[in-house]
Amino acid sequence: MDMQALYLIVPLAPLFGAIVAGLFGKLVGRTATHVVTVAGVAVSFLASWAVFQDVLIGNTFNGTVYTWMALGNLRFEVGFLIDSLSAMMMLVVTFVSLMVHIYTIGYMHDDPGYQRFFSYISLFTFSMLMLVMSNNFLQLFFGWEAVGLVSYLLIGFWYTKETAIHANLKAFLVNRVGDFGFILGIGLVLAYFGTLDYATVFAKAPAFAQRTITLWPDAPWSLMTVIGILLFIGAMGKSAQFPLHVWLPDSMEGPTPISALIHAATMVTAGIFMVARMSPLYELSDVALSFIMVIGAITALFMGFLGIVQNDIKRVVAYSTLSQLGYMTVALGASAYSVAVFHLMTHAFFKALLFLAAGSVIIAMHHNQDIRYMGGLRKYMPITWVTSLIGSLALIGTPFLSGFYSKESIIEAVRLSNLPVAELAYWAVLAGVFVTAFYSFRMYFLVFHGKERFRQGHGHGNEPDPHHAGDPHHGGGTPHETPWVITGPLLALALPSLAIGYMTIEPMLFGDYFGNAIYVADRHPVMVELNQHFHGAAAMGLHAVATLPFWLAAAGVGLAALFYLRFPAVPAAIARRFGFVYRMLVNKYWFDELYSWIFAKGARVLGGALWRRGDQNVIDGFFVNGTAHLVERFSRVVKAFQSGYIYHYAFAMLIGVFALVTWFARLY
Amino acid sequence: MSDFLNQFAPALPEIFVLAMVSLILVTDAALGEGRRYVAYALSLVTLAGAAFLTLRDFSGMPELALGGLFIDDPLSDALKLFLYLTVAVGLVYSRDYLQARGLYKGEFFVLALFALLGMMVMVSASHFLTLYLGLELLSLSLYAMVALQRDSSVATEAAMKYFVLGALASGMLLYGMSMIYGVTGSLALADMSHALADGTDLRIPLVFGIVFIVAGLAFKLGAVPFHMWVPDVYHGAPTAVTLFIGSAPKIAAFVFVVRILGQGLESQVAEWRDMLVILAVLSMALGNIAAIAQSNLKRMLAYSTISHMGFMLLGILAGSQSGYGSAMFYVLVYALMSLGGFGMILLLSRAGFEADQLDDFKGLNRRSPWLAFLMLLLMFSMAGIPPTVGFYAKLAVLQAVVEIGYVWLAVAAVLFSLIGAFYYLRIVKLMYFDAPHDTSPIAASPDVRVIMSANGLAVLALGILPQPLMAVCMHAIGSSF
Amino acid sequence: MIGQAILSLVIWVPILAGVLVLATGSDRNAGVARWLALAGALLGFAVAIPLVTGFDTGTPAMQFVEKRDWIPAFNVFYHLGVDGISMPLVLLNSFVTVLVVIAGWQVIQDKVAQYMAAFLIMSGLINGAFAALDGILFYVFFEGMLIPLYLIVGVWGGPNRVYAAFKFFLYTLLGSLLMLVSFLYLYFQSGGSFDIQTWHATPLGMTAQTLMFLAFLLAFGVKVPMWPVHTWLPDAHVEAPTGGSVVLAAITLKVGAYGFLRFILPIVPDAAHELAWLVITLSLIAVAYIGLVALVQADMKKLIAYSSIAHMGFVTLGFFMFSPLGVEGGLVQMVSHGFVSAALFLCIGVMYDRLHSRQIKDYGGLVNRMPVFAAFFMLFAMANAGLPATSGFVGEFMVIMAAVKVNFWFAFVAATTLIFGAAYTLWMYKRVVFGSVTNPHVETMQDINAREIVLLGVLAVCVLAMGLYPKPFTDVMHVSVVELLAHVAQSKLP
Amino acid sequence: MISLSHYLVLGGILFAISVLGIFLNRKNVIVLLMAIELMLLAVNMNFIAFSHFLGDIHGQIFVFFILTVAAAESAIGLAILVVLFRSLHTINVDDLDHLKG
Amino acid sequence: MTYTAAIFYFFAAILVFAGLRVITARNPVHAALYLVLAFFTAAGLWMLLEAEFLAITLVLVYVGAVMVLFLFVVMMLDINLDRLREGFWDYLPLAGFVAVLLMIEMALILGSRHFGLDVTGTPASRSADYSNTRELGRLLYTDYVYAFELAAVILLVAIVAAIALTLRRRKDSKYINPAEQVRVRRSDRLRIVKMQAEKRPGARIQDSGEGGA
Repeated sequence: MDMQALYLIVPLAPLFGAIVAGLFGKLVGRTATHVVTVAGVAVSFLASWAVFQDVLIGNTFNGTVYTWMALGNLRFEVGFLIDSLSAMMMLVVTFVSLMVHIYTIGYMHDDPGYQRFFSYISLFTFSMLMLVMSNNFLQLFFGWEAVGLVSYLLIGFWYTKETAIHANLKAFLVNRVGDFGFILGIGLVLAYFGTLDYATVFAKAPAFAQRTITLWPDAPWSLMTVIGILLFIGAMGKSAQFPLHVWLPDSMEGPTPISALIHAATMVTAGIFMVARMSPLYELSDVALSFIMVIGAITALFMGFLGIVQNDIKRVVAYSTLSQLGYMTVALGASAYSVAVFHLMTHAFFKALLFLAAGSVIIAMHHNQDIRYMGGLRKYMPITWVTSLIGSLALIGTPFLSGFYSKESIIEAVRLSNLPVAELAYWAVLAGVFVTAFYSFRMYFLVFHGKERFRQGHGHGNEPDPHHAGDPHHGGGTPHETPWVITGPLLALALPSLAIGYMTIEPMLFGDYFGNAIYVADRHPVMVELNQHFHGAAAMGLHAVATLPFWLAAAGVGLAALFYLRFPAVPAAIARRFGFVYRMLVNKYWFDELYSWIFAKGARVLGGALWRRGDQNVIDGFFVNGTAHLVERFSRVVKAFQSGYIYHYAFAMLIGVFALVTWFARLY
Repeated sequence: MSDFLNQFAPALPEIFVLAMVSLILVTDAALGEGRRYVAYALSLVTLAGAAFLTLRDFSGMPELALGGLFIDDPLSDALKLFLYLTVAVGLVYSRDYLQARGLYKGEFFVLALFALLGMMVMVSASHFLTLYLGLELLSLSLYAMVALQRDSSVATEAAMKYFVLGALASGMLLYGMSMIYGVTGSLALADMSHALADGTDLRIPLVFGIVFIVAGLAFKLGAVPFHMWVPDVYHGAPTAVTLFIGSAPKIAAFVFVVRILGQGLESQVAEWRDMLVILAVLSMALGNIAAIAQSNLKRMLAYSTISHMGFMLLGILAGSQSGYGSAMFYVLVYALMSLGGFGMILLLSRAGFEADQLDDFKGLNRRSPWLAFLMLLLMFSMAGIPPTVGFYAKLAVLQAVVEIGYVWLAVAAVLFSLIGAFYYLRIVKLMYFDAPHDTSPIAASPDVRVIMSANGLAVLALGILPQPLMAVCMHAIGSSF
Repeated sequence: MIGQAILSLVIWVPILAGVLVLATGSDRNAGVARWLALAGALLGFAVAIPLVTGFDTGTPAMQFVEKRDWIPAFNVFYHLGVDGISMPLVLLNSFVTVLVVIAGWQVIQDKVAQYMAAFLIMSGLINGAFAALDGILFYVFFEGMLIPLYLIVGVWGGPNRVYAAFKFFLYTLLGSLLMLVSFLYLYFQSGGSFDIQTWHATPLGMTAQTLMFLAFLLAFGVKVPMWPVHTWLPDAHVEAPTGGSVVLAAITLKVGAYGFLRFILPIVPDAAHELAWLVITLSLIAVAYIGLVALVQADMKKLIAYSSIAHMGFVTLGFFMFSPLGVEGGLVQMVSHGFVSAALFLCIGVMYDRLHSRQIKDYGGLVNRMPVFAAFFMLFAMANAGLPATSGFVGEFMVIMAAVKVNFWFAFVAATTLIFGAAYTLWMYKRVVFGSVTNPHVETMQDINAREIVLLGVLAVCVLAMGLYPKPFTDVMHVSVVELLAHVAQSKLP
Repeated sequence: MISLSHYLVLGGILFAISVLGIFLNRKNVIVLLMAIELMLLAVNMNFIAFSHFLGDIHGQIFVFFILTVAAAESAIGLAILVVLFRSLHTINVDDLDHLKG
Repeated sequence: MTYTAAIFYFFAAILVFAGLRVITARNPVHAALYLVLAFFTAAGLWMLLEAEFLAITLVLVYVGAVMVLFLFVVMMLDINLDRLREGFWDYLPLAGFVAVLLMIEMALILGSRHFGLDVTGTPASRSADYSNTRELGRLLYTDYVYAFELAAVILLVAIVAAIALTLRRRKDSKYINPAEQVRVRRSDRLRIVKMQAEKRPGARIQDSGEGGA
């Protein structure tokens, strides 16, 4: 089969599914809808697999599908760049998407928006594939915004829920702030390189390394730094990096499958992917890399803290996602792009797993998401329990599990980085390991172990979703294991969560898998040094017990067990003792309040002031109506002059003559 | 003897009109009440006959006749034809109105035709004397016409004001003429122009005289500050008379100004141009501004006339052939619009009811969409919005002004016309946006409706194809100067 | 024969159709008037199609040229022609007219013939303005369109229609009258010609250029509208009937922007370069300031009206970047805004027809009752927010790209529209469409009918087609724009 | 010796007096008519003076016609005055103020 | 000072005085009489200017006809003199100021700088057989015949207008127009009106016939 046709099939198959489901969903019915969409994604996955195999034997592709727009020599095209990086991403995206599609059949079974949901997630898959397969900035931006759109639609999927439609607006707008920087970055690329094609830009980039631009007088900036930071602002929005992270926790208002697919596994990693893709540019600016590293470190540590105090099962996972994205970002800053992508991949599997498992729990709990009202589910939901445990262990970096390899590599890479901010970041990510272990197992213990609290206090937690309330399918007091369409994907994701790290760390990080797809400058020898310490995956796993992160993670798990299995009263006491810190964490450092106060309210106040003062008072009131009133006033004055008396009229004539004589006879 | 009579040949239309007026005077007196339509019909016959005579002897070249008092040139012939047309349309519009008010009398038609005769004399005048006599013939007839509605106190008040101020203006004009006579030693325009061609050492007395002449002319045009009679007379006079005053005499006034300033004093253009600039600016400003505050349509149209005359002066002050041509175009278009505007008031008026308040036009679109549409055309034309002919009138005069480099004047003119657009729009607003005040059916004779339709549509048709009228004006001016 | 008179047909067919519709008279014949109007509009669109099929994208010269004597006394010609800049606009106008006629099908029950005729006549006049190559001819069309629009706003408008109609009329008249003076000045400078292409070649001194630039700027700036002469637009939009708003936003604003390309840039290029900062500043104010103002609007139409101002700010900004990317971006934005704003006003019209309110607070949870409508509305809202793959993105993207090249901060301010545009559009969408139904009247609302689906569907196809494949549009424009910019780059100082 | 300017200044004074009269007279319309006659007299004075000093008789012809017209004018003026008096019962200038604004 | 100068100043002084009195006299009759005086003196001045015919015409036409007409009207209207002249002095300062300024300007313009004897010279005296009247007459009936006819028309207008304006049929007279009597028709006399039976009795039938009274 012709490879280019295959490339086309990868994104178009889900698109076809999306169109069928979206436009004709009501017509063809539920079953047909999920058959078509699942088939579409399955085809896409298989095609991606074929492409992956093709890439493994060294074939790459960089070509145009069609010319979107052309202005003389300036061409904007839609095209594909197929190399190891995009092939890997395609595989991850289609695999996770396929799992989520299948899972959705069960999870959304009774939702009236069933077809719509399938349409959205298939559309998302298409968009994400367009993003990763892009060979130019324009298409990247297309995909970038398209996934944002679908994310918006899906967060607000339950559109009658006030919190959901608030969250989706927030998500879109915060993402737009990122896109604001992103498009300016793209603009600078176009302005200086004259093209948006990756290959051309990367080829020209070194020539611009020393180029500066003047943003304000007397302060030249390195062009690459500016471009790098602007593009990264886009990544900050999409990958929810501090301080544009606020949307991600709220996005949990959407149905769980999309939390897994979009807000954990794929879309949020678009930023990471993008920076990795742009490595030839970022390598030219240490300032941009430092910036990335600092942002990543802050996100990794501080978002992790927030996970500790959350009681909503999905939000805990969400903060964990934030924190893990921070890890990836730190790795990018350390020029360990391949490590970041590696973590991206492993994270995609175990985080999707955790989310889907959480969804399974939520179904069993009749859509109560509050972990304080769970506990002891282990015996009711064995598959969910086991897979969750695997996911959690992978997340905290248990040796030999997938998360271990990627996270360990990140920590090492940061340690080895020679950027001035690396030391700070190192301590942050190290501390993050402990925090991650603590909140992960806090949740794990609260959900699957301990007392069965689900029979009490129903309704205190998250409000039950109206679509599912009173659903007979979930009736009954005792939780039970979810159907195979849900557990199936859990199992399917548990396997890679266990083994994918072990299997791929060598080719991905130290082999030549990425080849030319990722470029690391010689100035940043992190990967080289990392390679020197690497003696095979097994050795690395065994060596783990001798490293600090392992013990930190173990301590986290231990402390969680102590607090939540042994002495359940202690956490509350601590919360009381450190009231301020607790409130700070519960209120997420007050970022939402700050933003809503400064930006949302500020913009409205400013807008209102401009409108009332500027438009209504000054422009309309003073200039427009003022002129009209002035004319009217004049009119009345003139009217008064027309007194009706002949002698006034005669006098006017006389004055007229007199004035004309005086003026024109020029007697003076 | 035959030579003596032959010299009257160019004035045949005038003689015909005079003879017919005498005939009407006699027949009307003989027939008495109940047969007034005879006077009406004879008046229209007179106009048709005069038009025939004028057309028959349409001249190609300017020719002086009657001892140099009379000039027969394309300008005069063309304008006479327009005068006949204007007067005829005016009479048709007025008929029902006059009947309803007991003014449908022979005197009205006689005076109207005398006024027409005066205008014809002015149009064909080549001498201060004929200009003056024509003017007085016109003015005296008009004074009497305004006062003709004897039981109306406002009409007589208007007549008195008109008379006193008119006489004052005549005095000023004559004073100016005397000064020009003193400086040039001649009363014939051609001699005057000749005498002034090489300049004069009596510049200051000349300018002095020109000021008085301009003042007198400005009065006839209704230019600020010699305008104050206009609103009162337009308002006070019976609407039929207002229509008469507001249309044809403006054409005569135009030719009056052009003959004196453009033919007699053409070499002094530098002297009088700036005077006209001042008058024009003041007229456009005051006319448009004052019109806004009016609630009486006749009064509003009076102020609008003032501003229109200001615009027309723009063409004249250019002092070029194209300028005069554009001013002529303007004044003809103005006469057309003014006929329509006042005609509409006449058409909507009934016995005992004057439709001269702005509110009387409320909801006209519901009462009669066609009439409302015609009025809309007229109003937009007055405002100078294409594709109505009023736009080309403004365009022509502005072009003349820009041609002599007075761009600022053109800018001022357009700003004032913007103010003017407001009150024209207000009429459209009343007709289209508001609900009717008075829902009584509109009783208008079919012939009046047809003429009114022709009048309104002419505004549009000439707006789409202005060339014929424009060509007439350019030709008339071009071959007469 | 007909082939040589396409532009005349494009102008006169709608006008004559309008006159015919008017002749049907009273509302007793409303049905006849409607069908006649539809036929006229469709015929008008049909005769415009040869403009596309017969268009040669390879030449910047005027095509389909017609030139006849009109007013020889002033050397004015009936001179028509289109190039890549004006042709898409003619087509857009003819297209939108069809939509407007359909949109007014049921809503307008009072004076139907007059309503339909007003739109048809206006359509012809606007086509004339785009196709005119003679200054006076252009002016006649340019001003003439005010009359029907004035009536549309005033007769079929909302409660404050009189104020809005006057404001709109006088505002626009102010600008165009000054432009007229400039035309006259050009007439003499060019040795007695009103030919626009002759004016393009007429040398002018700097002072004259500057003054004329300001006059033109006022004339076209009011129409665009640019800050601070924009305040007529929200009023006119709010008060106008749906069709009026559609035509106002989709077409008449474009006439103003078109003027920038046909008059300002080529006639006074030196002043345009010299004073580009002014236009750029005003455009950026339009984008940012108006974006914020739009945010606080409680009336949907007003919100979209303000958003139109912000979007048109992109158009003028693009023009003054003096690069093909910027100018074509502006043009693309014009066409796109034609689709998007028309669609949004139609959407608001759909809601207004059902609830008779334009206040955002009166709605909420519309999606529960009108899912199909909500989907369309979403698409157009996203297009308004400049989402890629919709037409709204293309122009904004091109202009931002062009702006970065000129000055980073221009692009910086311009790009705020990404945030503001999304904020005001989606916030409105959220409050209107999402949520649960709180207003009992919303409960009774019916989803859109077949007529409305066709209307919105056609626009949706346009919006998506242009977003996914804008190349045909830019191909049409490119040569003309390049020629224009080459012309503008040369100084006209004597 | 009496020069042309003597006559012209005299004419000017008469003219000014008549204008002043029109302006000053608030009460009696008849006096306005008389002032107008006075003004025409001033004009005639000018014409005749010029005619004399120019040695050109045409000026006198003009005066002849002015006199004729003035007579007709006063006739009409007085007729209007009579009508006015009949309808308003006053010839007070101040009372002629119904039309204004 | 030559005797012509003396005569000039004499007449001029009286003329100015009479002119002032015309506009200031309390009684319109006095004003009219002062106007007569002004005409007389003006006629005298015109004699000095060798315009004999016009001087005589002025006296005959103006004093003899026009002023008499004025006096007739003044008498006829029977105006209450007490109310006249109020407010005269209120306006004098402003009006006087402007008038004086205008006069000064006129004097400057019309003064000897432009029209003095050294500029115009003394007109050549006419031969003894020169007749001003004959010369005027000759011109009037040849070159100015058109104007002459027009003047006649103007007088006709004045007649027509004056009659149209002032002729009134007395409303209280018992005069019956015989022509109308002859022309009268049955329908003018009697009008049969169909009306509803239930209408209020005594409802008046509107009569619109003019001669039916």
